[in-house]
Amino acid sequence: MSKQTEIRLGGSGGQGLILGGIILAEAAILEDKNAVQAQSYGPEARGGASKAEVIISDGDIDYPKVQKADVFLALTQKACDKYLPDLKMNGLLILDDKIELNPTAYENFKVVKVPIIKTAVEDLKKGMVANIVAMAVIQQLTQVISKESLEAAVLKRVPKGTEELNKKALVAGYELVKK
Amino acid sequence: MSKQTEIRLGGSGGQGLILGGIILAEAAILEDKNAVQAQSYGPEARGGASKAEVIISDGDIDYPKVQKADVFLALTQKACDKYLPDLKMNGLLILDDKIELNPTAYENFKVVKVPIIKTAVEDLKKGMVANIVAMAVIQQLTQVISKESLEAAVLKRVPKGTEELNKKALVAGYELVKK
Amino acid sequence: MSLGSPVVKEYFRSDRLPHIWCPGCGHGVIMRGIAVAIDNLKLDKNKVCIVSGIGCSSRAAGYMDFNTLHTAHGRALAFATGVKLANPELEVIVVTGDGDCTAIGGNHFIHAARRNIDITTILFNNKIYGMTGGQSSPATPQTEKGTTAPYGTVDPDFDICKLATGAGSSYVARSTAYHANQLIKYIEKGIENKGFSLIEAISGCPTYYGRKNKKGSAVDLMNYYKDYALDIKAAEKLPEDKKAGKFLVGEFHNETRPEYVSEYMKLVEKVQKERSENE
Amino acid sequence: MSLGSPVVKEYFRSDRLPHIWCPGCGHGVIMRGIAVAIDNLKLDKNKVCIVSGIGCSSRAAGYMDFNTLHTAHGRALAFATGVKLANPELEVIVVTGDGDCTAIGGNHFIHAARRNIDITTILFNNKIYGMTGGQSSPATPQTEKGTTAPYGTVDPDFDICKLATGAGSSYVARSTAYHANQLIKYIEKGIENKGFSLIEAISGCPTYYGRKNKKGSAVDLMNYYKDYALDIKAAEKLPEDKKAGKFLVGEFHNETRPEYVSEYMKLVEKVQKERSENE
Amino acid sequence: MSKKVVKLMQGNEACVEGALAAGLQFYAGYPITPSTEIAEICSEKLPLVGGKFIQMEDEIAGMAATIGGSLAGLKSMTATSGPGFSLKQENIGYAAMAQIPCVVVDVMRAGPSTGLPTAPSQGDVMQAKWGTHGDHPTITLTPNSVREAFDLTVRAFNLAEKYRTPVFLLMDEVIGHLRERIEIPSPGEYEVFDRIKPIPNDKNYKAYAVKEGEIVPRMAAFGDGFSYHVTGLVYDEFGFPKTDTDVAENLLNHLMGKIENNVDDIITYEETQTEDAELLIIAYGGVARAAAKAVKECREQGLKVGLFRPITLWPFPEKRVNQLTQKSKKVLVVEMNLGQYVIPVHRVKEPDSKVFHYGKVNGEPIAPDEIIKKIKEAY
Amino acid sequence: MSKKVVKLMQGNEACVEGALAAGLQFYAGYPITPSTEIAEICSEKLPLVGGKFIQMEDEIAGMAATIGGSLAGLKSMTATSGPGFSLKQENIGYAAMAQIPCVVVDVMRAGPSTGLPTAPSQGDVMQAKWGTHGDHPTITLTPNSVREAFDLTVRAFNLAEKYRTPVFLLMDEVIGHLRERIEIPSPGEYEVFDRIKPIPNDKNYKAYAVKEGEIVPRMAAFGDGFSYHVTGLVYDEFGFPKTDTDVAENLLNHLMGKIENNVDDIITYEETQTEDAELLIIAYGGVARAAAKAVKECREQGLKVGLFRPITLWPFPEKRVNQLTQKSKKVLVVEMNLGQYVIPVHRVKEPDSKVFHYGKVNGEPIAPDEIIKKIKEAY
Amino acid sequence: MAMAQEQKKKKNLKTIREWCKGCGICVAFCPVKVLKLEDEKVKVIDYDKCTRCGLCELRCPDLAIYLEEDQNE
Amino acid sequence: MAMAQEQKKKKNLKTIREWCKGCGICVAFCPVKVLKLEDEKVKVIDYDKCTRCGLCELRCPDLAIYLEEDQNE
Ligand SMILES: Cc1ncc(C[n+]2csc(CCOP(=O)(O)OP(=O)(O)O)c2C)c(N)n1
Ligand SMILES: Cc1ncc(C[n+]2csc(CCOP(=O)(O)OP(=O)(O)O)c2C)c(N)n1
Ligand code: SF4
Ligand code: SF4
Ligand code: SF4
Ligand code: SF4
Ligand code: SF4
Ligand code: SF4
Ligand SMILES: [Mg+2]
Ligand SMILES: [Mg+2]
Repeated sequence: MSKQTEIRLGGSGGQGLILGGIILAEAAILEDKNAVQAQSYGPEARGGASKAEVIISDGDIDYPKVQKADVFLALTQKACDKYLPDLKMNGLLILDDKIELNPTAYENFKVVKVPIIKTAVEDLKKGMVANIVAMAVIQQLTQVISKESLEAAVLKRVPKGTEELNKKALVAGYELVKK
Repeated sequence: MSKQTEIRLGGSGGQGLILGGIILAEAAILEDKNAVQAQSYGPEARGGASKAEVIISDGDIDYPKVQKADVFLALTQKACDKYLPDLKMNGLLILDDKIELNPTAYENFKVVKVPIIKTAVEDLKKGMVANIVAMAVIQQLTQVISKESLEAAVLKRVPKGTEELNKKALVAGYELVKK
Repeated sequence: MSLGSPVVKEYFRSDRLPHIWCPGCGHGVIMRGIAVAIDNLKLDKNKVCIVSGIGCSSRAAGYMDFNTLHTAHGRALAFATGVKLANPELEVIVVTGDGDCTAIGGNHFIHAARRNIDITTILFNNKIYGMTGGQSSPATPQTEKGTTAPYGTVDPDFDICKLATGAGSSYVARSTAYHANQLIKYIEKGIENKGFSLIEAISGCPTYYGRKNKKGSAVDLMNYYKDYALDIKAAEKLPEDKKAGKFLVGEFHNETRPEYVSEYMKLVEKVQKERSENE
Repeated sequence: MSLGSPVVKEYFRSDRLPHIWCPGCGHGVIMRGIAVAIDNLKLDKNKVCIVSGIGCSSRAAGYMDFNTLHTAHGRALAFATGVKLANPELEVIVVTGDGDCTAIGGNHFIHAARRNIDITTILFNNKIYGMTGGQSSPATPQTEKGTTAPYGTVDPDFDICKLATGAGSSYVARSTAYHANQLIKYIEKGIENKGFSLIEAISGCPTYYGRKNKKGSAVDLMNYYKDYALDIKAAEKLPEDKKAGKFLVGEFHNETRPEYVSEYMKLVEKVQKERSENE
Repeated sequence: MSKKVVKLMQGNEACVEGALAAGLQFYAGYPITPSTEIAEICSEKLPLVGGKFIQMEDEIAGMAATIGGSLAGLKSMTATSGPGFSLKQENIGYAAMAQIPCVVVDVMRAGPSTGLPTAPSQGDVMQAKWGTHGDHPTITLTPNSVREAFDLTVRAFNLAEKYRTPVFLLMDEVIGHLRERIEIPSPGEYEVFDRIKPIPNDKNYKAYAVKEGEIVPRMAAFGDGFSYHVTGLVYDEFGFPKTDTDVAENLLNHLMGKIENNVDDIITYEETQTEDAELLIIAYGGVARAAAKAVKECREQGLKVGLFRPITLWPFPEKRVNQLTQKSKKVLVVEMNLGQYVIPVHRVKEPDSKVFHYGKVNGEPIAPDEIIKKIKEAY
Repeated sequence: MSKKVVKLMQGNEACVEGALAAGLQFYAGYPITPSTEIAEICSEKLPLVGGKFIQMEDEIAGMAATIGGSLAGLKSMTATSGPGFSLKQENIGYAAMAQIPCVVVDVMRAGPSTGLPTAPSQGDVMQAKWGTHGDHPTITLTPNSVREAFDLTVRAFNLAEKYRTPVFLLMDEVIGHLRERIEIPSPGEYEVFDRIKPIPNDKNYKAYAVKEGEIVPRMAAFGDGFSYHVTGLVYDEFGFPKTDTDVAENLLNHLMGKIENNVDDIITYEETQTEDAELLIIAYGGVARAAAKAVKECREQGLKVGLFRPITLWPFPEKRVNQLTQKSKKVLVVEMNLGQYVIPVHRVKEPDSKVFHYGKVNGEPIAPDEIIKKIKEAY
Repeated sequence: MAMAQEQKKKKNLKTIREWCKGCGICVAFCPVKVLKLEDEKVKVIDYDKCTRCGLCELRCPDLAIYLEEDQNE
Repeated sequence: MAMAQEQKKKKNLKTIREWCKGCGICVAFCPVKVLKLEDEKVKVIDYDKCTRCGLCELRCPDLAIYLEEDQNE
């Protein structure tokens, strides 16, 4: 069976995680992989928890929604609480450092806590790019796509004039993992 | 099987034959008979041939449309031509005297020609009451309802102030048959 | 050879005549008026498209020898908007009734007016639903009767010309079947107006409106229009008491403003140009 | 105990708050204004019925603690007409959006106005379809953008107050979320008017309208209304050049004429009386 | 004791009389042939009994105002025909979703589209079940006589009030326009059901919660003193919108269940000589009259033919149809359309029984002779 | 040779790309979640190719203008979701009656009524067949992937033009909003069918007469020089209204026949391991993806399960379903509704095969695990 | 459509019996009263007095009366 | 709702943190500038300078700031 990675991104409405998901998926496509991206719409989009999903695969993707995620990234407590149950046993859990976690979670998942939002807000002075930082973190931790593809995908999607900022965000994300 | 008389009235839009049909049916009901009345609507109502149907019965009336009429009264040539084929063999055919008939029709049907419209227009000075004259003719020829019921039904339906005129029309109709 | 007057021969499907309307129905007068206006303007027959809804009035489309489209009740203007935008070369004329246009079709009416799309609407206003047998319409004057207003209509009628103006129509006029020459002139002006035009043509329905409201014969109705129509220009100079009971005819609104389809075509041109420059 | 100000505690379902609207959305200001107007008029809460369509604005009905009816897109006034006629004791208030009321709901709007039925309509005009993500509406100014007008809107917007007046509305006023006190006064007058009232409340949608058209933040939008609203009374005295770029607020129409439901009730009384006399 | 009123009456008129007998107080609609008489008669009669009639700007508004009238506490009805029935579909779905009792009459004419406006048809039978988007409950009744037009209108109101749902009365034009002798039942002779209201001032009233042992939520009228919320969104027991999956599922189950669990109360039908029928005719409305005559004639000729006449079209009387096809190995469905009601018959019939169909859509009613011919072909 | 374009694309977007590939020149509609992107992208792209986009005042007008655009000679489309689909029904019937080619997209969301506007559903499947009044022809396609959204939109236009009828593209929200890798076919890779026009200046042109050997009347555009009449009434071969019974019958037969006689051309489906399937799953659209995964997993577990995926929903692929049920004695229909497509399955299945149904209407898509569970229950 | 009197005079006044529905509008509004109804159909009673003003044609709802240039001239 | 200055002064200015969405409208239009945003929530920075004019309450879209008579007095 072909290799398939199911990623879920959780956060709040304005955090750009859908764009993040699109970028991941497009990066995969640049590598000639298969990819789908889906999200939940709904009134939640204005506040509340929101999620985006990406599936990256070497082969066909039958069911295009994430059932049990291999990777779950959460930027808010709410999203973490809501979607954590759908993470696979031993799945990769990436959290913004502000998020509190039930101790048992550490046993069930590979937990990585990194200051994603802080990095964006304080280091890069643009809260907006937290999503890009986050994608870089995912890249580093999963290697499901290459840095090159990710950068190309980012540059294709972000507004003109923000290319440098976003590149910096990527680098900052990579650094977070190395640390 | 119960006795059932199926009557079709044919003429043009404005001749009041639907009202005529209603009156016949109501007369029957006054006698505690069963009755239905139906008509064809349609753009024909403004010009062209129009028809009204009445079925009077001692018992239940299953199919409420006339299939083969026992009695067919026609006030216009057009209506006569159009609906004649649906008259039963040996059925009663009542025609306004202006209507031309194919000679074979005389063999197939009991034909009665009477100057219904002329009577209304010339004798009664009201073309409008041709329908009432016609109903009287039907009464006389079929006896399917009594004179009394017919008169009662007529008086129930006609506009206030025209009662005398309509009674005269009835009498004129009866006379036409006696002649 | 087909029957009828020169105008009939040229612009009507005369094999479908006589039409189905009742004796004395004003609709025939208005329908003829449209053909005369088209003739006067020397429009290319093949480029005229007549769109109607459902109603006695809307039957006119079937008798006239153009590209004709008899749509659903109330929807003429919505269909017509599609036709016009898809082929701006067509001269699109909508024939509709007071019910068709202002009852069920009211929304399309105000939006066509808002867009100022180049469609000429001729509204046959007989103040009643003729086709379905005399129910009151939004144009039936208050207190007058219809089969659904047996005690007299409770709700006031639209001032259709005011409504059209309020919605944005750039040409708005009213005349009657009696004043057929004036009506033809307004129709011509409506067609010539590059934008949305509404010509309210007061029509007589002797069968239902007339009978229900004891207005007499077709001739009586015509006489009523003759005697009670008041030109707005004349009205301006008249004292109030002389206007009582009368209704206004004339041109209510006439303004030049950008037309929807040509604005859209400009946009198409612009974005295509920009795009080719960017390539 | 429920949260919030006295007005909120009295007239809102505060357990359903905070509402779902975006930060800075003008709808909240207008919604509060309605409650204040109701409070000022000391209406019986149980006799107030709030009817809305579908849209961000129409969500207001769900937050307010009255008899509330959240209907289908565009249909609020048609439902409300049924409610009002069926129970004339109810004070029926319709909350609706520019899309809800003037796009899909346009026909019910003009007919409610024509009937002069005693319904007060508060139209939250944010000049965009907020709920569905920023498509242009019939109130989006020409050339401004929406997601379905990426090159700028081609068709002109309605002058909604003019449309309401043209259709027959007896009370017509416009104000903005910035001018909330004036708005409250108009709402009160609208409710007091025995007939159809339209209060157009200009609302800011920073999320879509603002963003798409580079109008800045919620505060910027408020400032815009502050700076560019021009009272019609003041406008009368101003030279043209001082009016350029401004939009009018104020009372556009205020007339007393028979109200639909009470006219209908008179008719009921009359025919019942006649009938009993005939028996 | 009041004397029986015997009259010649049109189907459309009997429908109004039935509605008034059931307590109709509110009518909103838009005229369309061949249903218009219903509006016309309502406009005359309702004010006489203190009720309200309003001619709306279109059918959409007619449906909307009907729902509004019902919410304000009055028994409400609207009537239309094909094109108007299509237009009403969105708001019909609203009534189904928000559980608003009301009666919608569709006097069927020949479609599709404008079709033949004055010709009879039974072309809207499937639309009555599937016309609006999304899964939703439906109850549809269809009369075969003027008297039944009266009775079923009463029943339509009763079902609407009992199950808090729109109920369709589908009449074909044959019945709608037929004038027939009718003996109008006196008030004691029919049941009238009124919606169950909450106990006044009930502090625990939840607008959309079903009380133990009851079928539907009790329904307060606007103005009764319960400030509650009504919406077409998925809602919880208070009536407020919710997107939770369990709320959605419960609501849909309730909507469908209140009908499906009560089919025995809702479904009625009539059978003629089905006991020993080798060939079973299924026909409804006006066509069933022709079928009845056909059955009589066939029996006279020695053919064992029976007639099953569904009076409740929807929910489909599947139990009974299945039972009948255990005996009758041939079934002939006769209807004025190209094959609509025959579809569920196919679904529920016994595997070894064979289904025939006779449909007609040329604008003419189906006559007994045509049915006899088909019977003989199939027999 | 042009290089393949590979992209991440949303289903709604692929629908527009497909439409443009098929020659879309005219779009009229009204926004509604979850179909809005289709309008939005059309508003951007159509002017770039010289086409027209117009946002109408409502869905009724959107459908009307779409028909108008088609009559003026342009390939036309409109898109909507449940509530809007309900509103369009009257004019859909018009298009069916007057034989106007056009494509109507319905991106299905959870109903009834406003329901759950952003949640997926397949609740409009029966409405696509029966939503408008009167008997009428229907063609409905449903994609299960973004690529298929492209392909089927092309096909929808081709069928619309070939059979002169409105064609529905029913997408569930899962597909409409899914972003997926798509390899966009280059123009040579798909067929594009344009309506057959009359020979210019053909003096004998009858707007609604079918020429020997052809399927539908040739269609002139308004302005082409043929002054003809179009109506929603029953019409004769010239397009003029007629009430004659034979005209009505012929017209209805033509309307239904042009589809029914060409089912082999119209119907497509896909099968996975049906040859030896003991249990056959029938699923379509997004649900078929979950079913595909379920089939794989079941096969791995040794269960002989196969998948029949109708791509053409209507007309119903009855021949093939019947054949399949000759072998597979168990059929499990899985759909995001309470039992719609299962109804015709019941109708055409072999008598001795047993039909199971799994439906879900809580706003969540159906997942493979749920299907596997049902398979095991039924197996 | 301004036309000299003379030209007008050249025109023939025609009626189409089968189309006329006898509404009487032309009769009522003919300025010189040269029309009447007979058997519910229009009839020209004084052809010469007709001024060819065209008002009957203008207002006939049934297109049943009209002026036409004589084909023979 | 005309009210004497004194009465007004009696009122408390309250905020509901959970409802405030930090739009800044109250901040921008407070005549005496006693409000500010902190962590995207409204904060009263100079309670005493507040004139209890009510404009913040009037224009707060979230009903998150308001004046209320002190329950204790
Ligand atoms: C959707 C729909 N609703 C109602 C009708 C019935 N109907 C046909 S024409 C008409 C009214 C026509 O009135 P108007 O437009 O004033 O035209 P008129 O016949 O008076 O010329 C109505 C209600 C219909 N055909 N379709
Ligand atoms: C019949 C129907 N068509 C379309 C929609 C989608 N829709 C919901 S709200 C809306 C527009 C709302 O705009 P507006 O009324 O201006 O309210 P706002 O959200 O801007 O406050 C639309 C198009 C719908 N729900 N129903
Ligand atoms: S019913 Fe009235 S409008 Fe219709 S044709 Fe007759 S006169 Fe004219
Ligand atoms: S989208 Fe616009 S209108 Fe809707 S809540 Fe947000 S700001 Fe308000
Ligand atoms: S042309 Fe003029 S004068 Fe001659 S008949 Fe006609 S109306 Fe009379
Ligand atoms: S106006 Fe026309 S239809 Fe009427 S009487 Fe004269 S010729 Fe005949
Ligand atoms: S009450 Fe007035 S002064 Fe006090 S904070 Fe609010 S706006 Fe400022
Ligand atoms: S106006 Fe209201 S929501 Fe906005 S910042 Fe002030 S308190 Fe918060
Ligand atoms: Mg009319
Ligand atoms: Mg808006």
